[in-house]
Amino acid sequence: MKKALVSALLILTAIPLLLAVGQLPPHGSAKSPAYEHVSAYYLEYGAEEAGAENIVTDVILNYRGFDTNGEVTVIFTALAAVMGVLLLGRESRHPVEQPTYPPSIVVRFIVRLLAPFIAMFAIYVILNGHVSPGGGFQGGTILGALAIALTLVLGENEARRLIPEGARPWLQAAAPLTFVGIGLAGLTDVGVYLGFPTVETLTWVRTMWLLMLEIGIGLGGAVIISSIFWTMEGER
Amino acid sequence: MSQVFDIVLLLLLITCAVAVIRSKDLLAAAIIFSAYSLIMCIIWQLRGAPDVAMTEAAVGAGVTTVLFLVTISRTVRREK
Amino acid sequence: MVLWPHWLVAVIIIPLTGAVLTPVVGRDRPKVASLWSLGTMALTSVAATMLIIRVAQEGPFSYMLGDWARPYGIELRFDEFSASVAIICLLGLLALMFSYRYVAASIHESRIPYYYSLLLLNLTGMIGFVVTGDLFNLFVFMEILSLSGYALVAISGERTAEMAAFKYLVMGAVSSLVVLFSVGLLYAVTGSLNMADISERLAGVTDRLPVMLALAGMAMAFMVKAALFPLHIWLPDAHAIAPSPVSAILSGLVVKTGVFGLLRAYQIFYGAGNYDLTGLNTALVWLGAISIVMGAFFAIFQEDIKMMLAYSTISNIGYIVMGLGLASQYGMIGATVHIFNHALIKATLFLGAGALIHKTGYRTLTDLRGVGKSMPLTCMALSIGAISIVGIPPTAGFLCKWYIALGAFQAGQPFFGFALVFGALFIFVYYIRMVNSFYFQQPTHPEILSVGEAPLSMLAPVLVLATLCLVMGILGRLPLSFIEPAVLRMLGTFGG
Amino acid sequence: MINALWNNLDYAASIVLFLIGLYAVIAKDNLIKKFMGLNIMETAIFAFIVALGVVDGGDAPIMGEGARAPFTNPIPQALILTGIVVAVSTTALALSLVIRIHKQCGTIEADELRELE
Repeated sequence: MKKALVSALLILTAIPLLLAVGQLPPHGSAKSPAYEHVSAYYLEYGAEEAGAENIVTDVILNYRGFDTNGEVTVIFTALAAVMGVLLLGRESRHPVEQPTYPPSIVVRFIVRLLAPFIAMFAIYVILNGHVSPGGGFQGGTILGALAIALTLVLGENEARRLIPEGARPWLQAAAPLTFVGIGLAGLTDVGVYLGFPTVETLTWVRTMWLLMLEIGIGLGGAVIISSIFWTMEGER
Repeated sequence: MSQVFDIVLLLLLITCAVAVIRSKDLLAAAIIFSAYSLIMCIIWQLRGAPDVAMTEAAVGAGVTTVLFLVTISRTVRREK
Repeated sequence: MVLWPHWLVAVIIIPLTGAVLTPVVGRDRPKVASLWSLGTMALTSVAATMLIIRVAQEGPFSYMLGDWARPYGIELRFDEFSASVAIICLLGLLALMFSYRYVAASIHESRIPYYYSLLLLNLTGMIGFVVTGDLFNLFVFMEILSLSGYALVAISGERTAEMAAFKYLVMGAVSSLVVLFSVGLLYAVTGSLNMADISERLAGVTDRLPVMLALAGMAMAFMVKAALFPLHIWLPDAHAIAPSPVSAILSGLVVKTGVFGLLRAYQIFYGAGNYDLTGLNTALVWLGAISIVMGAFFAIFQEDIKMMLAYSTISNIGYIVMGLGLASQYGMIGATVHIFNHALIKATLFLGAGALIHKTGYRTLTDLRGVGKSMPLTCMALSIGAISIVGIPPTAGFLCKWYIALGAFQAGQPFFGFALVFGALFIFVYYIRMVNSFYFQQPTHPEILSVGEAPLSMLAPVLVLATLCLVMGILGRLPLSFIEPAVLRMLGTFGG
Repeated sequence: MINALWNNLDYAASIVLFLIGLYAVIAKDNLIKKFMGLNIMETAIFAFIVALGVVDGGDAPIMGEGARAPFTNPIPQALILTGIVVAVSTTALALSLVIRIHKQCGTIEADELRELE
């Protein structure tokens, strides 16, 4: 009975989807409205007008910077949500049997060996977001993943020391705060929230702001991801 | 030629998705999900979207899988 | 007046900054966190007031972020519908004030800064949702408000709360995804994400199927968010089990964002001019009518006072959606004003119920018998709320329901006018039951007669809201005439 | 229609993935499995939107030396970057709830949880 209902529902969803997709502008066409309207403008003027050679970076940090402002707030919301749901809940009624294996020597050695290189790569990704693929969030996630790997090897207490307790709430809020900061700088300098200077002589300011945004997103992302991991992992 | 490669990748993607759903072992499902994300990431790289591919590799295959693994280690490993 | 043009962005940025700083400021100091969030919200209210003064003076206006011209950057757009920021700020302030004592008693101390942070984020999300003029930005703010909403339901740490939150989360996440899909479809056929621009360009689209699918997807997803009848199953648990100030916000405001999303979709498609929306309108009117009756019907059988209020929300969302679907001038006006008024009334009821639960520790109507003698002010406020929600003349609920009924006649569908009256009768029955058990029945628990009145930080918000219910009943024409030009502009050649 | 789908393989594949995910969300009882299904649905939608921006023979939209037109459409990519972040945020919250539910009820099967209520 349930199976029949589910398959009926799936078929009912599939038919309109397939029909509608059949009427979309053909895949890969350079003549579709999606390609000829706003994005044509971005591709044409983005590199000089918005300050980064990577047009995707232009779009997420400059043209549609407010979306990213919202996006970093979403990650912060996730952190606050995980903290709100997990922090110091009541004692477990059904404790999980936790066999604790110390990680093998191979894992420990490899992680220790690779850690500096991973960190370097992450920083490279963050700082080169405006000229190559990647950017703040990607690099931040790699840093966060490094923190997670180090937690497995060093143990949680050692790894937590990477991010000082006192600075942690500030760092967790780093990404939205950087956005608000740059936004207000734009407000005073250009007269609009998140405005970037477009004057020829001020291009270095623009690049610097873009870089600061990338660093802020990267740092905030890394700290938030590792904090979420630690909070979830600390639940036994 | 590239058309064939595309089709192979897309079929692999669908196979992975089905395997995630069918596997009774949640740990295996999480690992297959990671593979699924990586295939998706290759497809996006081929489609000229390296930024998205990179994010998917870091977030989809990396962080999401880690979160699944933590959850599985804190709850149960087998689906009933 | 340097700030004059910038209030529109300030109204989002202030609560956002306040929210991310709450854990910094309020770590280990729950009282400071509470005061900080109150201060943030007060500042936001100032910005909101400025915006409303401006929209009343000069009509709708925009703010182009980053100084990019219309389709290229993100546009914030403030029109008469966006004046909902007023009610968001008001309820936000009162709920934060109410939380001061309530939260200390019911939430673990280490979670309290995050509680305030999430509540502020939720309000930020809603403010952003109503002022943005960009479809994808709408999605981003929707995610902020939904994500914080799920967490707020679960924050008390009760087992049932967490299960309710998970159910809410799964349905909410699927519906958000459908919204994203619809945004993608609209982008594919128009190449733009700006609502006004999409609206213009939609008129020239020849292949209509993807557009209709996008409309259907958005309608469906927003119906989930608004908890319209067959898609309401997440609502009763989530709203009943959440902490009371959160229930007030969720029931008064968050479900309305679904309705608001529908309103925005309507604006886009009415603006395009050559789309036939009869199918959607019919569906909305019928679903609205069914929601009114079914919500009220289920509410009659609820013992738990907050559960009853939650079902009553479904019923009232039915009124609003029916008014929208009627697509006549009166119906539309009534529906938009009912968004405001229902938020006021439902917040009164939920905060009042929260005060009762906080003081007595009981939550079913049987257990609460006789509480009217020991907490007279709270119970009076609750009674005023009950009268308003039924729609008895001098109160806030009357005029908008009257307008929706008029709208049904104006649209030539008097049947729905009768459905509305019928629903009001049901609602009358269960609120009478509530009032009856407060005042006229022998207490089940004698000790209930000796509990005192709620503390001031709880009583004040409840009384303010109850007063507003009465005042809005008398000044009811004010919001009606305020919203009228926007509705007329939107309906254009359609309807009245 | 078959022809249209053959030319739009990406769209077709993402719809299939969407349905697979939807099936898991509706039919599976295990909460972690449900959420894996939801993640598959999410990536399916992302794949669909990225496919909207593909241009035949298009390069990544990165200007600078050696860059040659046509470039793929940057907007869908930017949207999906945000989308992926939103997806992982939702996942983190959902999985925290799953951990809590398991702690309190000892099971994460929806049918057993329903009996507990």
